[in-house]
Amino acid sequence: MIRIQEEDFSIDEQVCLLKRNHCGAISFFLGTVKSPFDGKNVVALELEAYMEMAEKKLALIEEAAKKEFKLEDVCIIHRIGNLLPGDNILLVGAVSVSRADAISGVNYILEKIKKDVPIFKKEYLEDTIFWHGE
Amino acid sequence: MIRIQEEDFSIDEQVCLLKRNHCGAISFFLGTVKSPFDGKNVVALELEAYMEMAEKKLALIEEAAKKEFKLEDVCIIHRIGNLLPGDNILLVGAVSVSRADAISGVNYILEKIKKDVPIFKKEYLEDTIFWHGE
Amino acid sequence: MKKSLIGVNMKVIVRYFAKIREITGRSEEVLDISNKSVLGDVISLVFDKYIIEIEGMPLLYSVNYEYADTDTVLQDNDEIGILFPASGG
Amino acid sequence: MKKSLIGVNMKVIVRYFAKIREITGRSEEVLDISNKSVLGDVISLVFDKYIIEIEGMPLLYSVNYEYADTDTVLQDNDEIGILFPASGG
Repeated sequence: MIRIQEEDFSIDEQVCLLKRNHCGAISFFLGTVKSPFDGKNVVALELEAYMEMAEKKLALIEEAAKKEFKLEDVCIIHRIGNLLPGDNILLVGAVSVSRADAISGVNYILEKIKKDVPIFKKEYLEDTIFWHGE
Repeated sequence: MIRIQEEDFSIDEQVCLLKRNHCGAISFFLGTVKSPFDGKNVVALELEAYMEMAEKKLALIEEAAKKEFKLEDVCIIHRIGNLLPGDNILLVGAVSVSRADAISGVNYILEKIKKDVPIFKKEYLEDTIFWHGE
Repeated sequence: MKKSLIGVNMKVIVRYFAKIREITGRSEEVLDISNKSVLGDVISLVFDKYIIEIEGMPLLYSVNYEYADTDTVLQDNDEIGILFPASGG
Repeated sequence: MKKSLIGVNMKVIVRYFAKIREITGRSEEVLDISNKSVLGDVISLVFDKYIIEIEGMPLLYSVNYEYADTDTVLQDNDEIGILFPASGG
């Protein structure tokens, strides 16, 4: 399951969707808006996606992760829009019969998202504003 | 935060407790009751703890994990009592400034729990009943 | 090597993101280009049009939702993205 | 080496878990032992008392909430656990 959305999400709800009786292991990673950034207070974080490409890339990552590891299901939710410090940004979850696969699967997905998925962050710090990568 | 309890738990609640604005990364692992086990349907799983020793061991593991990795906070909830397939057994969460530390911290805690914490499982399968390790 | 754009006979859509969207003041536009164009031609066209200071900007490009090199040969109706490096997660 | 338990003058509490709790039919009991006893002596006493078939059972022991070897010297009021290997998580 892949979603790029403005709305927040509930992890408990995602757990319900991921759970499989024949699997004993669910691994999760939750990324949140961090403040301070480079020693400066964060006022807000703006996230922008190249939606069609990001969804395509996430689908490929999900497919590759399922092939690489024994994952029964995967959940990737990436928020866009204007967020505040502490807000949820990203949830990656994977369910597997094996703990090692679930954990490795989430790591793999996180690495790929960082590298491949066209989502861009604009940092509003107390005294400066910039895009990551600028 | 360490708890050994019969009651179920909400991951969203634990996320609220773990979140720190200066940390961007929360890693989680959720263990659930798996069925089938060794090819046989699981009717129930009974979990018994040597409570005082298990709590002491978990406290040591939490402390060691915080020393080994840069973890701002840790959450370990282990359920005991009678559980059904799909029920939550164990939640381990760690929050950190760094994604790698949060993930490694959770892995470390899981390994230590498996090895050191006196919690015992009795498997009620469709045609046989046994304690793990028996 | 910048090619001439004489002989316009196909269209591409160019989409702008992040800082580039702010500089161009638009999210997307349709450009008319020669049927012998490569991605680099369109990039040059855009940069000339908006006088974008690319110096030091680690831009990436996509064609039809795949990252692409500037020598990628374009087809009619291709969708081009001018992107910053991914910073999600 | 099994020592004599003659000269009873201290007490230990023994706690039983999992399969062992089911075999002994109790969660815990207080045993009177000699002040020269080691953990192995108490284990032997318990096994004799309940005729526990230890063959093949990978038992572990604890003294005061720490895993302990059978040659651990006991003190008055020590709490002993007879455990299965941890299977939590």
